[in-house]
Amino acid sequence: MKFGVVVFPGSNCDHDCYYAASHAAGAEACFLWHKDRDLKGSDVIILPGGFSYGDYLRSGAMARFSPIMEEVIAFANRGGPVIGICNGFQILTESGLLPGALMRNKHLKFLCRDVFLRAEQDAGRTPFTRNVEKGRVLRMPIAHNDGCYFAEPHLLDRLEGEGQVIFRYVNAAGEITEIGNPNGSLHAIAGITNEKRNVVGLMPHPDRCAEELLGNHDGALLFQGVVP
Amino acid sequence: MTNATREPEVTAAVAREMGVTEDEFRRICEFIGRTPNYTELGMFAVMWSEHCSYKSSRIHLKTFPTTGARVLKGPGENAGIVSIGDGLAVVFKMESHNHPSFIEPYQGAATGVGGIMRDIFTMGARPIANLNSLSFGAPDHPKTRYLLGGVVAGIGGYGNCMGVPTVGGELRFNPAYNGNILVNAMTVGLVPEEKIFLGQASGVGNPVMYVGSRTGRDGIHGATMASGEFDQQTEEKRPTVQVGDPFTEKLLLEACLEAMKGDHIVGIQDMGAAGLTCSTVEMADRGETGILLDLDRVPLREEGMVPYEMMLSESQERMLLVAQKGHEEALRQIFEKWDLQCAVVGEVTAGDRVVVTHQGQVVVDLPVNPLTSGAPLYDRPRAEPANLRELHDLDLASLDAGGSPADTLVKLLGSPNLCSRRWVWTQYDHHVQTNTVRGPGGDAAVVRIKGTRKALAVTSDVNPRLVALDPEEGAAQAVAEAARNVACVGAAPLAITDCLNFGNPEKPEIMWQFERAVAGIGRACRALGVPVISGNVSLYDETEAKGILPTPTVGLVGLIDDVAHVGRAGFQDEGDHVLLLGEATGSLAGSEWLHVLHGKLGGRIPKVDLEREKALGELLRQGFRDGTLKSAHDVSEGGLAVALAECCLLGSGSGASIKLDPIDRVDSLLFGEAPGRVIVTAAAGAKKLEKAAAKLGIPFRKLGKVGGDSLDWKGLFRLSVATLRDVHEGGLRAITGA
Amino acid sequence: MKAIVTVTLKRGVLDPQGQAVAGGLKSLGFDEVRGVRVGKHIEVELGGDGAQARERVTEMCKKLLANPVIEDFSVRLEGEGA
Amino acid sequence: MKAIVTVTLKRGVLDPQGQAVAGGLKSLGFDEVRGVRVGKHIEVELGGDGAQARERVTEMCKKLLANPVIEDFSVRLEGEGA
Ligand SMILES: Nc1ncnc2c1ncn2[C@@H]1O[C@H](COP(=O)(O)OP(=O)(O)O)[C@@H](O)[C@H]1O
Ligand SMILES: [Mg+2]
Repeated sequence: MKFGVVVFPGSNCDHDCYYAASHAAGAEACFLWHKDRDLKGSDVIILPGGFSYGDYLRSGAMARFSPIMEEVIAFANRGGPVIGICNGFQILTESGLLPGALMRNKHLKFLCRDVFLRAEQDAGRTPFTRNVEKGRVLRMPIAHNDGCYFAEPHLLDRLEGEGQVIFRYVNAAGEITEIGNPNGSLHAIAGITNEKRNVVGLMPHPDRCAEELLGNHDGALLFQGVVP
Repeated sequence: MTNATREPEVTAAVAREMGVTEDEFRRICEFIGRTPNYTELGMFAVMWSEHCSYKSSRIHLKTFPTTGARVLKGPGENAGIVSIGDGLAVVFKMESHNHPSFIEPYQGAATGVGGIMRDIFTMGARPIANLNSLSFGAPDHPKTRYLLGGVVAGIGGYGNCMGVPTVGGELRFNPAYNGNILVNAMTVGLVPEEKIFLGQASGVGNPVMYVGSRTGRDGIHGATMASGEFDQQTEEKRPTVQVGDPFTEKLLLEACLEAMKGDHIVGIQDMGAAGLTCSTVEMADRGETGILLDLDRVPLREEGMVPYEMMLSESQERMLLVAQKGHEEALRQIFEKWDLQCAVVGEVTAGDRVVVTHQGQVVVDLPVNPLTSGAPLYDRPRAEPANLRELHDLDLASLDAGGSPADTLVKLLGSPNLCSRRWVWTQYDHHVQTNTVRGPGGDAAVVRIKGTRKALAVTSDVNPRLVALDPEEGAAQAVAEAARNVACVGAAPLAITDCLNFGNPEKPEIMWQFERAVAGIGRACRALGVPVISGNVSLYDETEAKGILPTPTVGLVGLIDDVAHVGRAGFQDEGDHVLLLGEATGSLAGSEWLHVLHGKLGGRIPKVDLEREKALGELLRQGFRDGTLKSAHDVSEGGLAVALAECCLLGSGSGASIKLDPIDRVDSLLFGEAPGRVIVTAAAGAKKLEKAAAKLGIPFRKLGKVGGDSLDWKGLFRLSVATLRDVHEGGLRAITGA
Repeated sequence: MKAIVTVTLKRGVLDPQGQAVAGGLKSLGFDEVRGVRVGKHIEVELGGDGAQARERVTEMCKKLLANPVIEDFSVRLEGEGA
Repeated sequence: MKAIVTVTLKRGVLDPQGQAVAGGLKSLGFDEVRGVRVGKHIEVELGGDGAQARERVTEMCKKLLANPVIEDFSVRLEGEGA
């Protein structure tokens, strides 16, 4: 089992994802350079967080044109598991692998803090959520400027109808509240999947909470889930 | 010598415009045996500016203790380095970006952070933590909200994009900073000992290479601006502010670290203040070589730039390096891989001259030494400020309590200097790199070192009010507090860096403060066995003759041998004993109580017992190592009552019941301040701790027990933890509007 | 030649930045402000002979400069009216 | 009535965003791109009778919308040419 972590110019959670994949999931991991076209036999692709291309113009807008992304898109279309975390989620929406868009946080500030997420689908709905049963509340850190999920109403209806909303922002008790939603995302959406359910994007960072030493290992569930 | 571009003729008046005094101008002419041309004069002006030459401060800085068993590099390099074992070393330094941040808060602060990080990775170290110490004017001053918002966003904007966690710092408000805010940024990096790089040229014939961003007309004369007192003309100097590009710096970081893996690089130095001039001259100086520079090969962003502009440009995100001859192509490939500029712009020469050519003609030909060690050295006159006696004589006894203890605690806990800084640090990514074991909010932050059991504790500290009342003592206490803060998470202090922010050194009172503060830092460092390995001086922090409070910021890095023994600040479990190490009663002199309730600064501050501080540190570390201690929190501004409230807020949510009767006035017990005090909690280990404290001569007192949902000080006040939280969290709202 | 691209948020997409600016202006005493929308102004300097410049820049917008999920764009070549 | 404010970086001030966009466009095959500058396009909806609108909006720019240290601005009232 091998994780491929894509390195875009400006990625800064590439090492964190590599570390989480190898330590929390005990899997092999490798870096995939954005100018290359070789997925090096990876079984799972991670698009890590950071500021690809400085987040200039729009977060994730330029990264999607990297040569490696053509391969990632083909891999995803073949049904390969892909997860985009934070900036990686933004890249997934910009590249059309996931629907919608991520816009400026409602308070217009970069926000770094813990949030609570509620799993919205049955365990195993996606390869990454095999260990997360529906209704379970996870704690995870966020750190982003542009995490406000937006989609047109008809698209939102479809996402909800098809069970593509994976995680929602909630409070500690698992309820959807204004304060629990840190960035103003529509329907408090924190993470979604595609129709085929092999591609997952989420704004919070499972890579930053995959170890007891850091006070939280809820994030390890996602890395471990994808390893059979 | 000929000059291709027509430059203004050089006279003493032109020199004065560049900030070079008549006397200095004469010395320059003597040194080089002729009148310098305009570009050469510009180079002298920046190299001899206060910012680059330390001409007013150098003789005092020499008194710092700078050596120690662990010190690999002390002051004199881009940053200092200490060994932490396992073949690893820590690199750190603090730097000011005060004036630029006042003019353009976002970009000023951002480029300050960018600059200090370059100082760290130019030595081969990956930056692993950032801190920032910020001082703003009065909370209700019309510019404060704008400046605070811009500075915090700028620090976050740069550090977040770089992927370096900002884990700590300070924030204070005082009307003394109305016209001169302070933005001091510190970066800590990690480097394998055998991979340390120095800013040094060597090997005649080796190519000099330029990497990073192109050169534009940014911040020309920025370094001299940072050394000049503010006046009405500041507005006109505005274009000297640079725009930062953290994205390019992130690429530069990765490219440099990759290039450093091989044996391509002989020496490397960032281009910060005074850009190409400073990096060229300093590298030649350290390597005792000459350098030949061809400006036609410098990557430019704008057309028509003249040598003066190229030599003085402060465009960001650039580095100058000396490569091993024959490795140019290998380096070019690495920098191109990261989409960065890379050009051979000169070579190392025998001799001691910096020679610069442009369009085939020599435009600069200067001996290195006069530019560096030839800079003037001033022993400026010093005099104790006339009003100091008056400040000391403030009659504290006559001041009333100003309300019930509960009211006063609420007032203090929600006051601008003591309330929660969450609004600030939630704008900083403090988790990236997944090493942050203790983030912002406590006494010191802790980052673990992957691949080892070790962790580093980092903090920055100074209480400028104490320094104003007694510069020597106040500065010594800044060091003591920093050491105490890292001890509260179980770390032993390794070394400090400092950023000395003062007013106009040409005023004897300011120079007196400066010299006394340096002496105080030196004394404390010697007593605690903590060397000074790097630092920065920012003078002329003054607007229209109004100076700031003397602010010698101390940045300290401590080591924890086993990350399993990291301490925490907040109350943990019901029933734990709440204990005080150190004296029970503090002083109201220079206290937050005096500032908030009476708007005053005065009194005689209590002295720090450095021997006892050292013992206290040992006691705390031992307590965390053997599991006796469950928490430790420094008692600083706001005194015992505020510290206890913080213990409630930083922990599991438990309150505490406290019983301790005042000996004299209640305010001194609750809100008085003094060094050497820590609130700790322990369960069964309390007995053992008492014995250990007695052996070390540290006062030990039982205050009460953890428990309940309020902080209940018998007979004095009782406030629910929820109330304390509301007050503490809401304090900045009035300033930030959020 | 130069092309000016204006990228604006689609009608119906919330613009918190515009709201914040409007609030800021009002608090400065500009009571006549009814609303603010913030978009991007992108100047693209083009080499070549400029033939098909409009189509090329429109192409740039579709591919990169604007995100059709949330944004509209317009292209103006320098020298043309607004 | 509506006023359109364009805020651009001063000539000579580094525009990292513009640089990155230019790089992006070139790598997409738009070889004719010589350079890109990115600024802000701000639409201000104004109530009242619109007298002195130009002066008022200019005032807004000076006070809030533009940062004179690094930015220039221009104001256009809707209906006017560019
Ligand atoms: N207050 C100080 N204490 C100790 N060392 C200092 C102090 N100020 C400056 N230094 C040292 O002097 C050298 C030059 O500092 P500086 O000019 O600020 O560096 P840079 O060229 O990176 O801006 C550095 O090694 C710095 O650590
Ligand atoms: Mg330096």
